[in-house]
Amino acid sequence: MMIERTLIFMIFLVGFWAIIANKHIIKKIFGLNIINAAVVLLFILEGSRIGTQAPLLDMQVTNIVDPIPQALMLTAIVISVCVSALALALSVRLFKATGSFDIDVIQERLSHEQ
Amino acid sequence: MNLILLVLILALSIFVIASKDLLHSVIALSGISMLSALLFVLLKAPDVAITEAAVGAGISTVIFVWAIRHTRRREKEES
Amino acid sequence: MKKSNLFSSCKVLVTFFLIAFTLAPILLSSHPWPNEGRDYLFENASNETGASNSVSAIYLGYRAMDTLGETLVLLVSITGTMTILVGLVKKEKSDSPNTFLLTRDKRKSNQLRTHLLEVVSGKLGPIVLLFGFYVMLYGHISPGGGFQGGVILASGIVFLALGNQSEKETKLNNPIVLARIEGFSFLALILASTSGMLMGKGFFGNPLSHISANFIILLNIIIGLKVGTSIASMCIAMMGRSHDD
Amino acid sequence: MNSSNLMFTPIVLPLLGSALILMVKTFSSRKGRIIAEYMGSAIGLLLPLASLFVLYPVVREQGFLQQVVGSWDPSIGIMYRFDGLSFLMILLSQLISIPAWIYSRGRGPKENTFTALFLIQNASIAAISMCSDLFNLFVCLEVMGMTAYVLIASSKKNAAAFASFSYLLFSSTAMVFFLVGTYGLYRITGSLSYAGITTMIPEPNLMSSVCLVLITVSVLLRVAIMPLSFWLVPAHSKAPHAVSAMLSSVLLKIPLFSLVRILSLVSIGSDIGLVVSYAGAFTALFAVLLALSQKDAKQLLAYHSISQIGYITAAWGMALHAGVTSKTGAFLLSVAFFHALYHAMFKALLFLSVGTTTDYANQRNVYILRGANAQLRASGEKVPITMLCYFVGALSITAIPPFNGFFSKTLLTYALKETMQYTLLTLAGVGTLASFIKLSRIYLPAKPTGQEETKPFPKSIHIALSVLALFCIAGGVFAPQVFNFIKELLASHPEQEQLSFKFFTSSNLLKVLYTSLGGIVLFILAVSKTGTKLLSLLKNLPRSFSDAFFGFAVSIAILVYVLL
Repeated sequence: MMIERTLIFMIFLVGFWAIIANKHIIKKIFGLNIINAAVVLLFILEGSRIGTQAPLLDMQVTNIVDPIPQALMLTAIVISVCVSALALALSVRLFKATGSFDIDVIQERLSHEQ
Repeated sequence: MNLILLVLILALSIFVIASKDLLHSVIALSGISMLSALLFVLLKAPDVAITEAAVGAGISTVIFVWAIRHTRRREKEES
Repeated sequence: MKKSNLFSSCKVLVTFFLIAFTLAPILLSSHPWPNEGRDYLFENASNETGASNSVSAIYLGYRAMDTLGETLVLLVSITGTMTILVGLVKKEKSDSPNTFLLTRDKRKSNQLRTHLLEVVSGKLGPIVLLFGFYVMLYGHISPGGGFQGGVILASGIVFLALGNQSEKETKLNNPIVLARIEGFSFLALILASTSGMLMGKGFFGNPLSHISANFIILLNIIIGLKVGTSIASMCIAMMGRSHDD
Repeated sequence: MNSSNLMFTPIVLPLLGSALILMVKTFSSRKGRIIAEYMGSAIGLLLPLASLFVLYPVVREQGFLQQVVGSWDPSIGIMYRFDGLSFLMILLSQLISIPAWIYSRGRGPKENTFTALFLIQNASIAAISMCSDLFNLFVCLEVMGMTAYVLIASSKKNAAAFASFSYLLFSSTAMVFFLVGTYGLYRITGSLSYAGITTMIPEPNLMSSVCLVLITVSVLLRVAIMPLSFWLVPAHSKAPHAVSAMLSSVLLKIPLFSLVRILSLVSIGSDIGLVVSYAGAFTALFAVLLALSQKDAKQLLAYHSISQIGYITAAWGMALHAGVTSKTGAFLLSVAFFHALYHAMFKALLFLSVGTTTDYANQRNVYILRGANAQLRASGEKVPITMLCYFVGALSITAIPPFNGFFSKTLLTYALKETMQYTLLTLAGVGTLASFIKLSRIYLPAKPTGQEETKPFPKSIHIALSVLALFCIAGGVFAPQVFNFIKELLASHPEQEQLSFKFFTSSNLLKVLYTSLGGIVLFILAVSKTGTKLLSLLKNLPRSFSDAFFGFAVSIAILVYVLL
């Protein structure tokens, strides 16, 4: 059990590393997606520990997993996709304006704009 | 089984941020989504699995590929 | 120059380790998972909401407010993305080889629009649409629901748009028709959420007197149409047809 | 329909308005769209004010209204709670958003989608101010943030796209940490509502404290106190003016006051409050120095937003430290909100008037731009309303007596007397005055250059500016009444004595005099040779993107360290 959590923790850290250390803006968005995926995995993985059956109540179920984290994660997945869609559109616009994906270069080139 | 999938996801996520070709990264990212969807099925979360497969592997890949088509595929300028 | 590089990479490392150490106790915690919520839902979800899929019961029943927020996030995000897209598309030549939707004479020269693609996606489109409606309408008893169904609907519409052999737009991939459906379903969502207030059941309450899954089915349909049309119009705009307002 | 349903109207009505606009947009002629737009905005902006009028006596009598959305069992549903604090937050957002929207008719983005998004933003603000559920707070903050990113990016400038991108990346990363915090708290307590969480944490342990710190810092990021304020300056200075006004007047304060709801219920909230209060006071001083070194007019104002939010957080943190239900705590919280309200008024006024001026003069550099009023006249403004309104705003923010800033700042520094923050805030007041002398120089008369144009000046700009200036002046005249109004709504005991504090005492007036003199001296120092050099050193401090995350990590680490 601990190994699974450690793996998810490592996935999270990989994504976070991409956000803070990589200068490429699309890579930063990848990092954002990865840390989101890690949190979603964590919620679902841990929420499924208390049961053995899917949370569909019409069958002869006795021991369902926790449905609350699942419902929360539906929302979280959608929000993360929306955020990355907007971020990508913005980064395409920035690329067209400056011709670069490097965040420092973009900042440098746009700082001369009035 | 869970462990294998998680190790694969970890390996793919390292590939996503290490790869020099953005298109490869996008495909790896959609692979992460597919593997997570598989994991969600194993973890008795079919609703989340459907959403992750449709949204994570579907729409977000489309948007990423669109963005890369309109910009540049390689990470660095080719000399 | 070199010194400042060293300094900034030190800062990145410090950031990384600080975050790693603060998150470790939470992400690695082995505190027992609570089961109060699960037990409550196991007892009551089916009776109180009428939906036997308890995730749907939470998603559109107990925590419908989150779903409203999620729909709003999607709406705003797509509006913003489309605004930026339209700005970009206007600057570009519309018949660059990167666009999918072309007039008939130009299609031949485009390597991306093969005949195979057109035929397969055109024939697959209706089936995908049907499947989308199935997922949407049976969300309360089986895995799936409005959002997932809506995404599948969107891919069906995109398939139809790709497989569209004739010059004219059909009703289903006309951006204006899609935008109209989207606007209507957003209004319908707001009205449906407030209808409970008029019936004395409170905001997002089930306005029907007897407990049944009807309200969840209704919300599923509205959300499915909303999500499907908005994502489809974004994808069509991305393929090169701008959505002028 | 009973009154507890009425509390949802500030959420529902703006959404209804925006749905109407979005639907009609696809249909009819241009005229129909404009009619729908005005109707939708009337529904979304004016009707919530009307419902606030109806709700006021209810809140005064009952203290609060609460309802689970959908009338479910409170252990599983989403609790919404409408109390004095939410009433005030919604009032603040409505009071500012109406003039900001009117202004946008004149100069700002005029698209239909702008109004629709603006209304959605208002709805999300109302939802944030009421919700008592951790995950719902996450969703509402995302809605608010998303509208803010899109509205910032709606400016034609590419720098605005970059500002929006950095805001997006920074705050979305923070929201993932918020989600991690939610995960931890759900794991410990099995509940997502504030009431459920606080009853289940009897004693703070390591995990719950870290979770609360993650949540607090992620929310404070949107409030932009100092180590977390990297995103604010580009976002506020590059956005369209109406959006800038909304961002700095409303969007900075709503997350701050929504945090009170959860932090006041947990025991570690008081320690967090103390740390944040010190951070706020330092922010107030340091941001003012940065403001003094800027050359871009809107950037200067953006740094002042950070500085003023520092004032507010200083009082806010001390209120949490004392406990908001205690007498001092309630007083401090009312003072914090009092300043937040007045700051919203004068900062919106300043952003709009300076924005108008720099647009018509086509020059944003405060060292170059002179004779701005002549330029405004050349572009068709008959009466110098813009300049007069600017001076009302400038005199308010520098706390000169008849205007509202004097009252809120005096009360705020009085409430924090005998603490270290008092000194810092007084020094910040001196800096504020100096930097506004610097900014006011743009209206110095210069040689008339341009010829008269016949284009009519947009009336909506004048309406918006005059309304806000009127707020500033009326806020000054009726300051004790306004403060008592706030205090009655925020105090948990309805029968409290009226404010006994006297504003126009000789010591307060002398303090204004000293501050003004100090400001003038500081200004003279700042424009002298050595001062200019020092300030340009400050201005050219390296500010790279990764510093933002460094600040984020450090502030989390400091809070965790303090709590252990």
